[in-house]
Amino acid sequence: MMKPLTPIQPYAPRIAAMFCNWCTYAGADLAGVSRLQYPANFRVVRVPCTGRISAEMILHAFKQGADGVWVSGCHPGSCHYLEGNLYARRRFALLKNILEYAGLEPGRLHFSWISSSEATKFQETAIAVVETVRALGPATGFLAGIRREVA
Amino acid sequence: MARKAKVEAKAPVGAVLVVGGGIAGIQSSLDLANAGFKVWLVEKGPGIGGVMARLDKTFPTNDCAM
Amino acid sequence: MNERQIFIREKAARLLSEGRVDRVLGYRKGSVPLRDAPFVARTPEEAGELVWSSFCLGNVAKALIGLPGKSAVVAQGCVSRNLAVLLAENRVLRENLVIIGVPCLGMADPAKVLAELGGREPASLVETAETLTVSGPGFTKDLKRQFMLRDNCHTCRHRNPVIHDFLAAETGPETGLGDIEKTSGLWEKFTPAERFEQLQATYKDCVRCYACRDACPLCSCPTCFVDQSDPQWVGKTQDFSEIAAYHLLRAFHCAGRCTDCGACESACPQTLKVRRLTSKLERDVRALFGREAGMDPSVPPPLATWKTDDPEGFMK
Amino acid sequence: MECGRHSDIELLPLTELTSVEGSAGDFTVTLEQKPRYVDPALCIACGACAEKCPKSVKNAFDEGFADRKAAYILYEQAVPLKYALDPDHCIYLQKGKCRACEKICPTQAIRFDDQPKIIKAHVGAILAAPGFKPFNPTVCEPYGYGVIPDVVTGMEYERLLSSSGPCHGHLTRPSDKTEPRSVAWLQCVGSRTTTGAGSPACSSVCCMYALKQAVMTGAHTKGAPDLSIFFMDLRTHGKGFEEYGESAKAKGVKLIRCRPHSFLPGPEGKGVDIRWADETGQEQRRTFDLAVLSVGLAPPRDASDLAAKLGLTLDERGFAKTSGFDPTAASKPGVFVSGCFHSPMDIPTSVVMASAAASAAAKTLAQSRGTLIPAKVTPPVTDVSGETPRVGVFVCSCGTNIAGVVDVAGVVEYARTLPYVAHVENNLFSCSQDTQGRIIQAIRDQSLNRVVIAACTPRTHEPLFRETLMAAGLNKYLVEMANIRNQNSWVHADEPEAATTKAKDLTRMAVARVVRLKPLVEKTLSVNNAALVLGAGVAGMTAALDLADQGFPVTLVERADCLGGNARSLRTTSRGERIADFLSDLALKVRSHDRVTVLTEANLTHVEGFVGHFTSTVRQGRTSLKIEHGAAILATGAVQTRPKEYCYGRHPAIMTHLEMDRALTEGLDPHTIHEAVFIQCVGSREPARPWCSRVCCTHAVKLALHFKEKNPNCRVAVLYRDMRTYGERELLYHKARKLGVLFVRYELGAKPRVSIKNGGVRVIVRDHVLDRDLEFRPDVLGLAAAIAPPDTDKVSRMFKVSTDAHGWYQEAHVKLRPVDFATDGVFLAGMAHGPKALDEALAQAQAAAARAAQILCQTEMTLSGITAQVAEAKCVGCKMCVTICPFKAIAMNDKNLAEVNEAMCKGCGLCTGSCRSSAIALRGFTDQDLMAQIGAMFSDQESRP
Repeated sequence: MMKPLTPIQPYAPRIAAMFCNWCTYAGADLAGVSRLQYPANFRVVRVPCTGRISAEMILHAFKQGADGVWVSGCHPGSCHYLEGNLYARRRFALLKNILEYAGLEPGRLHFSWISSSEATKFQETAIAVVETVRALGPATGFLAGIRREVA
Repeated sequence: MARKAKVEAKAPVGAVLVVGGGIAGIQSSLDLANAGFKVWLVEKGPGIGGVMARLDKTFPTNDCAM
Repeated sequence: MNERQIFIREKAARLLSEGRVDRVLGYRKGSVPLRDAPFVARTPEEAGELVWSSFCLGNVAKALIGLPGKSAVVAQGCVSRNLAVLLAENRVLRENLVIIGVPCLGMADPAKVLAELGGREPASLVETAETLTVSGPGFTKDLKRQFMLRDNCHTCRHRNPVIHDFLAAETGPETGLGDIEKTSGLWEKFTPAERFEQLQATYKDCVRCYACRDACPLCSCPTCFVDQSDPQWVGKTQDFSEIAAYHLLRAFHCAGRCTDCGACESACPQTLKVRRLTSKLERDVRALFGREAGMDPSVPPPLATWKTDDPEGFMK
Repeated sequence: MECGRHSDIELLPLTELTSVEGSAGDFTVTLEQKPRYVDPALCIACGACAEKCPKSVKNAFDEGFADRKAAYILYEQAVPLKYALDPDHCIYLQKGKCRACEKICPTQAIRFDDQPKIIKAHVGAILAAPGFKPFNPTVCEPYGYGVIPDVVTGMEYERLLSSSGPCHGHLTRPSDKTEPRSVAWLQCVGSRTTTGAGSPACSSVCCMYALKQAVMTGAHTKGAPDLSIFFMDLRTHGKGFEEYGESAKAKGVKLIRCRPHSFLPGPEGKGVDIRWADETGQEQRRTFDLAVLSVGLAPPRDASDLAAKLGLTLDERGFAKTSGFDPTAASKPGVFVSGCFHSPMDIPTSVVMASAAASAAAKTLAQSRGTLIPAKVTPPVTDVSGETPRVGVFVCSCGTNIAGVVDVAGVVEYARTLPYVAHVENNLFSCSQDTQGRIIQAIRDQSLNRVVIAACTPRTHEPLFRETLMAAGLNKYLVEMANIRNQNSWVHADEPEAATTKAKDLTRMAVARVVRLKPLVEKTLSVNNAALVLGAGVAGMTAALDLADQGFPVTLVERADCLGGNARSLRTTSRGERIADFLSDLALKVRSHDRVTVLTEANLTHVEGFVGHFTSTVRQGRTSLKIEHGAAILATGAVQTRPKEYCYGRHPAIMTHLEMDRALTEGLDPHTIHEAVFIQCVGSREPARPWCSRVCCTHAVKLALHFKEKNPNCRVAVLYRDMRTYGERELLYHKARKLGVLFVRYELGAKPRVSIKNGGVRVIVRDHVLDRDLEFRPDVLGLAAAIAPPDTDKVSRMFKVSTDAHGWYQEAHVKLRPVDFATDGVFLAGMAHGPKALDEALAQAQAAAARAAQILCQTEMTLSGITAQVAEAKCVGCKMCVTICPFKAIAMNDKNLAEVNEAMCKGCGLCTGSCRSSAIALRGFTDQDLMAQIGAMFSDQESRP
């Protein structure tokens, strides 16, 4: 098991997380029940299925000031809606490629499959996501514009 | 005569006892409750779920057993 | 070249006179040399105005959307694939469509030709499969077609129509000579920061006129995402993040549907290389899902289907 | 699991049946509930008691690999999610000292004086599903279980692999906690054995679980570990199993056909040294890091006890005695069995049997349906749609669960500053009964029209708060939860400041979202209570009869001119029961039932509508009939293929199993047969038909036995690839071998050769044990012709249901919804789903009836408010959503634009996520709702440290 982080850090990344209700959101709940500690740097939006998540939503999060985005849902074959995550997998594969092609650092956008029973995987992934984004520092790229400049 | 007796027979009790809270017991209970019967689901242990809750993944889809 | 034009005119005139179609969508001579424009022929007489040249600009498939009755369309490889996409997406019905297929030799980029002329005004043009002969007051210049092609035509992979009812000429070589794998992933060798610089350099002069969208045969939403107000996906400012968001989302909306026809790039008044993002996505769709847009109207688009073994190396 | 919340299920954990009186239709049962020592009404499952409890106990749930406390829950997602004290280990209950849990419990839920409760209940039927006990391999000395640390059972290995198990998903072996690089599985431990302990029958499930474990091990461990399975016959006879086995092989799982003779400790007591003789008799040995014993399933511990209380007869092996024609009925009327109490079975079969038992029980109680179920009343709802949002925020302390980490007062103060917030309060326990009252009061007093609960997870508590809103007269969808416990205070215990900031952020996001939420209407649909059953084979007839007996009118549509389907060619079941008698009895019951309309020589031509409201058109001769029905069961059967190989069709002695059955019925005399040969897997388990046809091994053995028993001098040989006489069918195989039936295995690459010489049949097969050709000149040659799906294309299109790549009907979920289609209101049964034996088809038909009855028994159905909705003005009609919708709930309307059928929509939002023109919105999860929530995530810089 990975050790939880020490709280004092120079920079606290802000990460938008979008989890499907049936798998990863439940896995995150289970991590809670199991008291598995991880950094407090992301905020979760619960959606019925990763298939509900559009490219627009992910871009929106970056534009609003997210330093990172983490999308997670059910493993292939266990979608509550049979195949939603399989459509999402195609969509996300292309989206991640094109955003990174345009200059988004590879560590800013994360996708994972975490089932409702994978509390440990949830914790490990949470730590990995936060640490990867933290290492990259605040997002300054193409979508980070508006809000930061105004603020 | 026989027929008459049948008509007058007491209607059965619209409830079912299910013994065992594994996947089979749970499925029967849900099916019966959803079909309009009162169900008593009895399980020896402190919670239901049986063996399936302990399996890692299930084939052939490898989806999580929960 | 001429052979194609003769066929198109004859076929169009016949289709119209026999009442088999209500109109023929093609091109006619432009008011400016080297810029032939989309044209709708409604009578057999008007069919005589139809032309075929390497300077037919704009994608006529776009004009088909929403038209009542039956239409014939002059379609080279890319346009035929756009028609297949429109058929797959239920925008056009096959029974209302007659396709006059044109095996394409690659379309020329007027800017490249003009650059060769060094300021001289072109007046007429004679084409062969290899050469473009441009003449003007006091000059005649032979230009090698291969070097005058539009970027997308240079790397074209399907010059011959994919679906057609008639064929205006014998089919020719299927591909342009350019290496699409290289040109569609130009920035891949760069670091993220350098890629972002490239993105800025490519799109910073965008004036958000949406000419690229308007020219695109795929874009026909009643309310485009840039015009949505609740929620507002893309702001109206000239902030680069909004420009980038517009181009990224436009490209993403074309993912799996874009045939790299180049209409967007030809339409850009700022001569931006707006295909940078769309052609990269086109290549990714090919690499990841083994699909090319518009090859078969009976198959659902790549993002409306899936395979068990789709790539997932990017997922944790 | 929805069971825990179902209002009509009285869930009694820690309870055993003590006695039963009365008879079918009116039993009085006495139940004894053991003390839990925790008041479930007060326990909030915070886990403080377990944390404090000083007593560690080996956790049986984790097969003893990990510890739990004496105060415990079964597992983290247990239902009910309430702690219990283990009286055998609790220090206070044992020694009278400690009471640590009592002191720490924030809700004072600990009850050391809890007493056993006696409960009496009146029921009309009893279902017994006590489960199974895995075979204990300690008695199998050669395998070193209990002696060699790195020898574990299959059940233990499940826990080692499990992400929620003792290794947290990182597989390690018991001896030294290192990741094993090589794992061996040994099959048939405690099964298929006639010596010593264990059962002579096959346990049906172990081959698949070993394969699955091997594949999962490959996925869990780094590199390419050495994964070997020692087996006798690979029994992958279930739907999709053969293909799974092939893919396992492709992934590098090695299959070694033999039974190792000894397991010895590896070097330094780590790992296992396995020795075996390979197929050619060569002695082999190899050291594996870990060995897994694929233990069989034995009758449950208390089966005999339970049977005695219920008055049931058990079979010789301790399973409940049942019949092949009524598989769930126990020996006593009114008592039904399912799951592994019937026989060893896998999950989908258990689920099927469970539903079948439910149908069988429901049949006997049909006239009392609904008599003990309280009518549901919904309070009136105030229309708030035009009002300015007035949000009430309720911040839960959850005792100290939240307040111990998060500055709850700070969150409360912060919430007051948020737009539209009209009321904020802090609750000790937001979920407690009295808080519900306070929330209702606040909604009324403050005219609140939106509610945010900042507490635990919506996954467990959203239903509760929705009910609270309903009770207050608010639309139940106007509540949003901020998860500041499970996903905050519990996981950031060491970062109180960060956790407080996060709680504020989550509350702000919830408020931003809730003000955008609109009241959602739950529409109701009336339901037609009639059913349509397609196909009048055994499955179709059984399903029709079950539904009719449950009180629903049924139309049974059959293409042929008579009832019975494939079963008309079959002689006996695997248990030797005569099928013809059963079949004619079944057909008579169907034909004479006054609620069943039988249409033979009839074809389905058109289907319209959806769950609750189908209109099907059936053409019978020249007339077309329109049938209105609320549900449909598709039981269109399968076909036996005509072999193209082995000279089939060129000699009268060469026949398929069905033809041989018919020949025997029509007078073929076994005494005239001197030599009989059977060739298995004719057209199955090959690239063209990769599935196993499941029934042919048993069928061949049955026929072989018939010849051998009638004429002991007859030479009988079965040429096979793997003998798949699963379950108790193994006993037939055993008997056949004992009587001298010759079993010769062949490889796919060296199939038997059949020729016709001088008017006789000649079969040559390579015996690779003896390494020479064997020759037969049989008087009859039985071919196990593959079973293939019928042409299901048209029917599946009409009902908008799916078929798999081979054309078999595709169930909604392979494990958990084995007789449902993904399309609501349509169910499947019988061989159209995949090859299966008669009793299995029958059980599946009963299960389908049970599932269909749940729709048909309703007068109206309530639909979820969370459904998709098309804004026509924005729709381009590109059909993306139509193609992508997994439930086929979207179709093009007459304007050529998308239209959602709310009755079929499940609210996944795939359409919304994929619509380029934002024309299709998912109510409750609209772009506006989610954008507001995402926007609010970053909208407040000051709240950050």
